[in-house]
Amino acid sequence: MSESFYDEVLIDHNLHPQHQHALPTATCSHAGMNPSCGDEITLHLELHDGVISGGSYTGVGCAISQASADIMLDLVIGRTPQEAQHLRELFMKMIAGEINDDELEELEEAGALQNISKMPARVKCAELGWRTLGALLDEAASGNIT
Amino acid sequence: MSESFYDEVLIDHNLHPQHQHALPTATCSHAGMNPSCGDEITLHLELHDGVISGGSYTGVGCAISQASADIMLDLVIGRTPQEAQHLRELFMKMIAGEINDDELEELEEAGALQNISKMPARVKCAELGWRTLGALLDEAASGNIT
Amino acid sequence: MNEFTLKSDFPVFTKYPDLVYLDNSATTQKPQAVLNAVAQYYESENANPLRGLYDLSQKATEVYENARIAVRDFIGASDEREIIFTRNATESLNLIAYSWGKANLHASDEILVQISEHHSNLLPWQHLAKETGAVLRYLDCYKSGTYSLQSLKQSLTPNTKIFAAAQISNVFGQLYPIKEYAQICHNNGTMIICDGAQSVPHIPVNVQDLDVDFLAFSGHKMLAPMGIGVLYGKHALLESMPPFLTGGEMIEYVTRETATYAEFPHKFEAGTVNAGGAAGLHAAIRYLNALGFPEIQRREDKLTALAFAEMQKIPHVHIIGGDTPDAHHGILSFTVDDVHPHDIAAIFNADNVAIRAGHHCAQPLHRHLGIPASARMSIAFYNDESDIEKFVDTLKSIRRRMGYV
Amino acid sequence: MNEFTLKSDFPVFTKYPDLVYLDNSATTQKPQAVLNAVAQYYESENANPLRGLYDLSQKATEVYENARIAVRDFIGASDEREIIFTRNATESLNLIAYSWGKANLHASDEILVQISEHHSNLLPWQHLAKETGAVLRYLDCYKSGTYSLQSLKQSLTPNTKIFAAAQISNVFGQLYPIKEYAQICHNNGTMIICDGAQSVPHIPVNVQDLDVDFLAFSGHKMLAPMGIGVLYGKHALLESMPPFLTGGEMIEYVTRETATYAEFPHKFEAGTVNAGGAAGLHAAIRYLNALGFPEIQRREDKLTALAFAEMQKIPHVHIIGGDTPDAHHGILSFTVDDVHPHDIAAIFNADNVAIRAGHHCAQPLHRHLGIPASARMSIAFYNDESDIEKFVDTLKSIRRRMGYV
Ligand SMILES: Cc1ncc(COP(=O)(O)O)c(C=O)c1O
Ligand SMILES: Cc1ncc(COP(=O)(O)O)c(C=O)c1O
Repeated sequence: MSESFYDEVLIDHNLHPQHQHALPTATCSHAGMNPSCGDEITLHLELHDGVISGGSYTGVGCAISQASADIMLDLVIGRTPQEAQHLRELFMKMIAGEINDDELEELEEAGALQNISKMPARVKCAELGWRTLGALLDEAASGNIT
Repeated sequence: MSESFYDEVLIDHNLHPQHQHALPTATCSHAGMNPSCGDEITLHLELHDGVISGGSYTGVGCAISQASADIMLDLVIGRTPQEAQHLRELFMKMIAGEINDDELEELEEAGALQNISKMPARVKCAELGWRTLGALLDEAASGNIT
Repeated sequence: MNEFTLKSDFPVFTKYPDLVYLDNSATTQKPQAVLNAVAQYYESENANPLRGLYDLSQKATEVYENARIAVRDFIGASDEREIIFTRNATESLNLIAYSWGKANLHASDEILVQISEHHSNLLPWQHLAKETGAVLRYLDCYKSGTYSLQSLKQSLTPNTKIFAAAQISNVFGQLYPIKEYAQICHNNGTMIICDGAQSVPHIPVNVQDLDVDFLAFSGHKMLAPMGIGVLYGKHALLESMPPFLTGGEMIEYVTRETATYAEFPHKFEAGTVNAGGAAGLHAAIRYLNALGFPEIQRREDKLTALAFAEMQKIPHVHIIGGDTPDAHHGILSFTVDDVHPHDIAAIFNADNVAIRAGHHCAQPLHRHLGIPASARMSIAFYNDESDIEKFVDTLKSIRRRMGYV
Repeated sequence: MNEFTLKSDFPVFTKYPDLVYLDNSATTQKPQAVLNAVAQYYESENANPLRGLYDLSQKATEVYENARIAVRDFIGASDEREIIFTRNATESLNLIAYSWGKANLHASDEILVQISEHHSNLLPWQHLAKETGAVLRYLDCYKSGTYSLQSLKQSLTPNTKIFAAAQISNVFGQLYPIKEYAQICHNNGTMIICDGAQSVPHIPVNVQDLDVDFLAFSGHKMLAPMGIGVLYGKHALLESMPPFLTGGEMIEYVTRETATYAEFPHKFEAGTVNAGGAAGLHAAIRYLNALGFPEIQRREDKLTALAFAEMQKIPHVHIIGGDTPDAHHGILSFTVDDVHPHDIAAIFNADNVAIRAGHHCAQPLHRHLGIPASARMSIAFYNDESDIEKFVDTLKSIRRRMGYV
């Protein structure tokens, strides 16, 4: 990999995360982890009237997992769960190297993680937030809110 | 190894063994085997007045184990157990490549097996009769005759 | 492809131009392409894989995982995670016995084994039976080396949990109808474990078509280096099995008291893996694929037929097993009247012909056949007609050289 | 010997002249001499060993058994039969647990393990404890990576059957007083199992002097190819132990119902052995002997001291374990404030420096130390001062490159 990997976007979200805090108003939470790295993230969402009206994460992990989760929350807050799931799919597509330019644009800052696919050992870090989001939304949809 | 290995002496003892038969007059017997080859030999001796007055072997095995046992019996019949043990030691020395010319002469026809040391997988075949003899004489000496 | 050029791919025949190597069932020689792949791995891709936090380690991981994918395709598995790298077929079979076996077998359960099995596909079951109180039963074969499907059906009871069978016998060379075996076993709720040590190198094997539950084989019998083998297992079985060896690289979380394990296949690959061996196995598969099984079989079948025909003409020589060459798949075990197999092998060696003698790790079979031991010549595609001629010449001379007229 | 010429013995550094390889504890690179020995084996000595009925097989047997003798001498064993070839240290340790452990451990027996152990010298005991009902206890270390002999003595009870300890920790680099451990253990009737994975490649080890009951190590961490490892065991122990893996090459007689086994070491080497790997390990030992441990240690100690001194000067960098360089034996694990070890390793990689990050297969130790993970650089004798300089340069830049001032 090249050093450019830790670019401004990533470093900024890692150093100054907007969404890393507890969320007393959360309607649902879900913990995700990445055994090979030791990354652990708990995602908290506030779901109201079919919209993700708020969100945050807590936990520890590498810069990639933290920044990726922070960027993700920037993107999905204010969207419907369906839209969020769509973005999750796009993100996975991007990591798999199968995304087109229009789709990449939809991902906005999350596109900064495109090159992670060259470092397979770190892919799971980048995906952690998104995988946790997917699991949480699936649970919420099926009524199993925890 | 070279073909000369199966020389006249060996082939003759294998084809026309003098001592391969039962021995009703035996005073002691001992079975030896060589798991890697499947060789099995039972040695029968007639011990009278401190002399090996007769002997034979029964069993199955390769030409080397059979001929070696037959040659051995030629050598030890008529000798004392001490002399037989001495010859056994010389034989082992020969196989280990540590024998001198005088000693080799003592072994008479058993010297035909000198080159077996080049074929380590077959060493145990050549030694089988001698090892069984050693065990049998040790037992006899300690009074544990079977 | 020219009929006589393949030996030049194998450095051992350059080194020993007069060597007639006919012990291919024991282990094969290695082509330059395999040696090069191993060297290339250590020269430019070597690191501890599966911890890929830097480029070289990432390369090592790719070499290792690409080999897994190559094995998957070679044996027609649907999922590369069904491929576990082991040391050899023996370890693969022990892994099943220790992991699946100890977790699933109980007293009064039964294990059925072909009597012709290699010790490596027999002792793990004998050991497992002793440990669990299960009963070990044998399916007996005819002198021809074949089994009756009827007697397989009759030998299976509601308690039979495992049937263990080689696809090709290392003594007879007989090819067994594994696909039919699998159907019969599965109808009875019995798992079928296939020992592919002698088949995978010589015929196309497709685990999905055969529908076996497990398949074990060794790299070193199919041009790869020693020290790398394979266990294929069906997804659902591997998923349910406890680990066998424990240690580094196969865990998720470890605490003082307990541990959770990685997903298969890594769960079964404890400690630093043999990526260099996997690189060699991958190159071996590439070589075999490039030549192609139609060509491999054409060559081996032709040489088998030639040797079989000549051997049949020699008085006092008796081929063990089937009485047509196509029952032998390159493996011809035999006896010579009045000459012990070890003496036979020694005389062959004096003529620079490498064959094997003994029980070929199949003592119960030899006892069943009523012979203490046998000699065996076994063919690979790189052998040629002159190898067979030299073999036959020596075979003809054996009794004379042992003093018989 | 010229201080800077050794890298030319290692083809990987010719291929990648800019590579700074500092992950030697995970696996070492291989010198040309080792690659040549492996190639030579396959070019002119390859056959199935231990069935030596023809010249080539005899050669293979000699290569394999000569490697055993070389290992015997390398670790100061008195009898080559005490050397068992395995796949890696992990398999060696599992062999003890499965064979000696299952036969000798009972409920209420105790196993004591250093908390700093690698998972490979911890999970087999955790697993064995679960299987037998024995109790697994830990000896806790200080932050310095050391243990108190007093607390070892106090932790041993009349029921303690096994004490498992690495000679050198793969996280701290600390060298433990195995000889004293052995005395204390033996006075208590406790067996001592030494994990030599990190010591045998770097310091002279003599099993008779240490008086350990078992010693396990891996070839790939000491210049040899992957896929070959060693278990040393005392004569009397190996003699009494039941086999572990069963199959070809390790038997005497096999019947339908039961089997008798070959003598050790063959009893523990089931299936076709890795003679090619043994040839490589032998060449690795020759290389290490030619260089000599005084020189190996001189080089490694010097580089360790250099790296240690520079790292100590860098703010926000914390070395784990002892606070003098001679407590580290070439292994320097560290953290950088606010930067996750995986990010540290990624930045090093961008600068072509290969180091490791994570829990180094020692999760319980990291939890004991209260850190989730760490980064680790580890030195071999072929590293040079410029490697250390590049390492230090990158280390200095890490926090800045992660956005800290
Ligand atoms: C101290 C220690 N023990 C055991 C091992 C396991 O070695 P291997 O993975 O070669 O089995 C390692 C290395 O990974 C180690 O550092
Ligand atoms: C039919 C069969 N099964 C199993 C084995 C064992 O293979 P390995 O010794 O490579 O484990 C062999 C070869 O020795 C064999 O011929």
